[in-house]
Amino acid sequence: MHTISQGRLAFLLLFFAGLALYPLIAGEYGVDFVTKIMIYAILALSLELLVGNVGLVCFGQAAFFGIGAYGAVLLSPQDASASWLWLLPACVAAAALYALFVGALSLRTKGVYFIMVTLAFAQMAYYVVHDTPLGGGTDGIYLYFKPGLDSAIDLSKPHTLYYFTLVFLVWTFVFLAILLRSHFGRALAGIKINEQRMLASGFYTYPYKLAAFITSGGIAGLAGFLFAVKDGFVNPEMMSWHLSGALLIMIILGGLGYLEGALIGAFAFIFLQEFFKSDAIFGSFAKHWQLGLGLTIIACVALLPKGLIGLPDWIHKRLYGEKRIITEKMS
Amino acid sequence: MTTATPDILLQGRDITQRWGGLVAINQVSIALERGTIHAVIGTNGAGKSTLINILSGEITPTAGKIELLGKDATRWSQPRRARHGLGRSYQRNTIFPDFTVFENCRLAAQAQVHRPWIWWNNAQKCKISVSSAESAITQAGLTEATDRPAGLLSHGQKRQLEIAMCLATRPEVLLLDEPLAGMGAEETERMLALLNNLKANHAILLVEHDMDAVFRIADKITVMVNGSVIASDTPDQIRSNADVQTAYLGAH
Amino acid sequence: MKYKQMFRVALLASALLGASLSAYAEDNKPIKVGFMLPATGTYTALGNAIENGFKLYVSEQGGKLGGRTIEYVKVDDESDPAKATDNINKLIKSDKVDVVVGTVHSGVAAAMAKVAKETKTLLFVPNAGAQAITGPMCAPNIFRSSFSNWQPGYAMGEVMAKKGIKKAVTITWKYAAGDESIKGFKDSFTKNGGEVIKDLNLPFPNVEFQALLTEIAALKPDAVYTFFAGGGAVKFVKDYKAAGLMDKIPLYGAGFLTDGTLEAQGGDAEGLQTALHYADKLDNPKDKAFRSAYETAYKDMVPDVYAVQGYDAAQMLGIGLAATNGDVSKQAELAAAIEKAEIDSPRGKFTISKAHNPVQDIYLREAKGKENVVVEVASKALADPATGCPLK
Amino acid sequence: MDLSTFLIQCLNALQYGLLLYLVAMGLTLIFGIMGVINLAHGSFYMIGAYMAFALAPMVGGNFYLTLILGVVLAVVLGYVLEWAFFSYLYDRDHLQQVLMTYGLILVFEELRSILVGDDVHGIQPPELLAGTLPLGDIMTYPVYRLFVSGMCILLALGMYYVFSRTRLGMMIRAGSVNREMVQSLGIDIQFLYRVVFAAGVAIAVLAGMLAAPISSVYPGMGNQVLIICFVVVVIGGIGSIRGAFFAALLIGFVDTFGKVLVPEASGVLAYVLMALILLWKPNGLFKAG
Repeated sequence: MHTISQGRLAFLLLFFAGLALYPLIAGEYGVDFVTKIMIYAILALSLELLVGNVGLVCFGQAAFFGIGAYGAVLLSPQDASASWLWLLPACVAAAALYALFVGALSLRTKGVYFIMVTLAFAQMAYYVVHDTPLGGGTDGIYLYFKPGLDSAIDLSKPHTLYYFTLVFLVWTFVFLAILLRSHFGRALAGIKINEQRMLASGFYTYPYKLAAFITSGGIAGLAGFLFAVKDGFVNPEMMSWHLSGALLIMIILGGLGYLEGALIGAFAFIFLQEFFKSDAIFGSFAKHWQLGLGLTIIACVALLPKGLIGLPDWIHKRLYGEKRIITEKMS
Repeated sequence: MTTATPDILLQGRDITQRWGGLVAINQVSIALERGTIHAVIGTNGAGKSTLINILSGEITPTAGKIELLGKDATRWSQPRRARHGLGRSYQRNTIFPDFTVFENCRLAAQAQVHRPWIWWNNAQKCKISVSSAESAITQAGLTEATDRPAGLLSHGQKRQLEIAMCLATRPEVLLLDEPLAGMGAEETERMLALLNNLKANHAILLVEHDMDAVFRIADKITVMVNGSVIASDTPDQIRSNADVQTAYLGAH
Repeated sequence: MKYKQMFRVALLASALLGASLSAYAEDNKPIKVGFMLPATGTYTALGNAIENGFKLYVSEQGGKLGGRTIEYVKVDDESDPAKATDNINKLIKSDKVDVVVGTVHSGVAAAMAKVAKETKTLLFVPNAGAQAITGPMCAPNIFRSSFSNWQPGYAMGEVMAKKGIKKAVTITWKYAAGDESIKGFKDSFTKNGGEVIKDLNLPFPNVEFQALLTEIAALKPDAVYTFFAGGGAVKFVKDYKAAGLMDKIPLYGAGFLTDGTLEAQGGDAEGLQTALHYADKLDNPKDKAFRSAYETAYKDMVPDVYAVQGYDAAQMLGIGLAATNGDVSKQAELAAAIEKAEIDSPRGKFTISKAHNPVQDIYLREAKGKENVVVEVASKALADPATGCPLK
Repeated sequence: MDLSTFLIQCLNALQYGLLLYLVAMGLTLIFGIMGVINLAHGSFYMIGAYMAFALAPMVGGNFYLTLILGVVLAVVLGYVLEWAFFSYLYDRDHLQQVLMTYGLILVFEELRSILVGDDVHGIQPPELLAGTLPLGDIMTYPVYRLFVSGMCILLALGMYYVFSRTRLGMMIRAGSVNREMVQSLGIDIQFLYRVVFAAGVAIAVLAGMLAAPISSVYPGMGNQVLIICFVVVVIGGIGSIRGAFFAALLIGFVDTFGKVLVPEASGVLAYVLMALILLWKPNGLFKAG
């Protein structure tokens, strides 16, 4: 039960309010850009559920993301716009179904072996779209008609898609926050710390983990759907392990064990990339943007053991020389 | 509760455990009755912890039979046994250090709740698990520490919490693996008093190294050497048993 | 009558005034060119060459095309198609570029083409050979200055059939570029009486070729046609040579097999014949001038086919802008001018098809030392079939 | 497939398997013994390959001197990296190390770009090993590949010896099982880890240098080997030197024959194999030891 301390609540309210107001001041590209980050944030949240709250390090999250995205393209009619009312649940279900299959098998393994089995299943999905004509092969396929619902919610309009994504981001966050304080979430927290103890107390831990895995896969599928709708284009690289890796990096960077960590991580990771890529700031050295990003990440690991979410603590410590506990987990 | 026919809650018959060629447990039989504390003693490596692991369902034995409350539980998984009244504690602390004492117990009690999939209700408002947790905490004498994070408790309190987490699942049989390990004199006294209280309604298996405590509190003592039972009797009889003296107490 | 005449004069005058005013305004504002090229990863060197080539032409024109100054913005496409839409959106919507130039990777270019088509932004593709870009995805505002994967393959098929080769084996990575190149090769090779006895492929970017080389040795074809590029091309040629196949089963390929890789191949590619739209020792003055200019402008860098493609992208843009007096919004006129023009490229003169792919000579080249020396014109003024393009 | 082709394919598989083992060996050490999921392993391999290219001119193009110089530099590099970046991470969540090694990948890749450039380079094998041996009716086999295979076997035997016969090996094995226990025995675990890390880096760099004449040297080459190395280590059983050896050979065979027999699925075969093995034996083929 994460008691929402006042600081955290204030942060979240400001954060989401900021996102809601942002399109009023932003240009067309800004809206696009933040839509993308919000989609990554949803994806990061899905992984945070597994890694941060159940201790299952899934190295194949991109597969569920990709299945959601390919689902959106392949299930859409060729010559007309689909209604997202059925398309979105269909994509989520497709991703969740694959998660059921992957989870049922891979949860038999533990630790690093689990990491690698999830990777293996993700690579299988990757090669299916990469090496077969099913999904257009290596060049990917286009979504010609973006889904909508009459004219009211037409997802081909950037602003509509922005708020649509924002709603789902908030929904995902709130859903997970509620989930984590329920019986189900508490059991997951117990499993993360000591699964043996949970078994001894009478919990059948496997169904809990599997349910978490499916939930996570479904949310990743939701993110995939949104991504396909945003770009109107899907490519096998959406399922590559590089994305799975980048997601892990996001949530670790943000701070494991906190839903906000996933939000902060997704935003920070992409902003840092853009920052170091910026010609305006770094001139011709911007082409070596990975150097700056790499050094920043190393500095984060060295100085912020809790991830960026520990930054306020760290600053406070530097300023006042004492430790302040802001992130008390339990009540 | 004294009855003419002993109320046997957990029974293990001819349990054998082999690891490759090594026999860790050799044809051990044991019966736990309500209202008694049954201690198992033996040197390190005698197979005491393995026995607990087998009885609680963590390990499936190579051979032998286990009955829990009169039902054949040999093939039951650990959670199933736990749900049928078997509670165990561990030699090393298995408490959740970030959680409060209360939450530790509430979480354990939650295992008994029948609809764990309801994801929209706040677990802390669940009446069943809350009341189980509260009574377990009271029984274990941790009322004052209810809201403290478990990681900040003293060692003795942590061991008490370990027992409280067992009690929260409302077990009938308790398998306790060295609950007194590392305790000071005062803490030991508190724990022994607690065990004495629990004995009325539970069948307790106690694996313990502290001989003074065992002989003070146990109703029955089983002595294991190299995986086999060499004697099983009342404390007085064990004390005077020649085999036990040479094999175990003599070396003490 | 008088009124009518006055009206006409007034109309004409105001039109002229308006035009000159707008021309004046256009003159003041530079044209923004957005490079979306790889700055990290395997294709970095190619991205650099394209950018250099483009800038070389512009600076030769005094930094102006169609009378307007050219300004550059850059974004690293990371050769990642999953990020492609965002990257090009950034150029178009945030940096407000007038023209986008990019890229090397086909999947990324496919995503770019879609955005360019939807936003009606001018796009010049300086390398990626995906047929779709000038096929189903073709658009009045999308141009390619390089080639389609099909073209070198088709030319090579003709050459090999003419050499009397009957049975061939193809080998490539299992990805779109490889498939298209093999398709081109088969189209002409089988038409001219050859037979492809087996298509071998391996997952991209796997470079463990030994198993497939053994397979080739067992199949004993008359020749092998291959499509590999970059590090894979280097390793394939070296492995092919080391397996002792080079002398017994001649190897032919699309030109990327030996382009920019000869030094790394260290002599193992000597004598290898490949087909491409550019070659060394082309005896034309334009090429000589280009090469010396490039070497002067970029110290220590050897001009290559990628630089030529970048250079020609700039030429094509220049032709279009000259026709519209620097007005990028007149896309129809701009496209018409480019379609009509004969582009004086270092690779030799070429034209642009209705689908906006070069109609160009494909050369047969032979690797000699560190150069791919031209042998002959393998296919004269070869045009991509542009299947699926409505502009055709 | 006739018999001679089959035998040649077996040789290919064996040779590829050994090469995989060579590359994965350093990872087994660091991953298996220190528990560090070292994403930068591919970068060390890449650094090795570029060293083979960049150091050669400094020692007059002598291949063997380049190898020695490279390994010495790698040991220093590994030692310093452990000191600077990893020594304070062991008490933290394992995933922190993942983040750290990810940062290192980016840094190494850019430093490579800045220092050596982005071109593809070929490395010539030394004169003595440049020849080929005839094989079958029209094929030949490069001597250098056989030399690399030989080096793999030598290194494998060396590792086996160090681990099972020497005091250092015993301390390392003990340290991998129980860090506190080793510390309580008065062994400087900090130093031990530093040695292991340096050795892991040195082996990866050596693998890169040895593989350079075969694979050539190009940007992004490290990322390509990274995942397959993890596959090898995991199939073999984490921390098992012997397991990694057999797993590498297994992957070599699956990859080689997969390409020939089921080309449509060759990309995914290694992963299917890994999934099947882990579902069958959730701790890999060989447990640590």
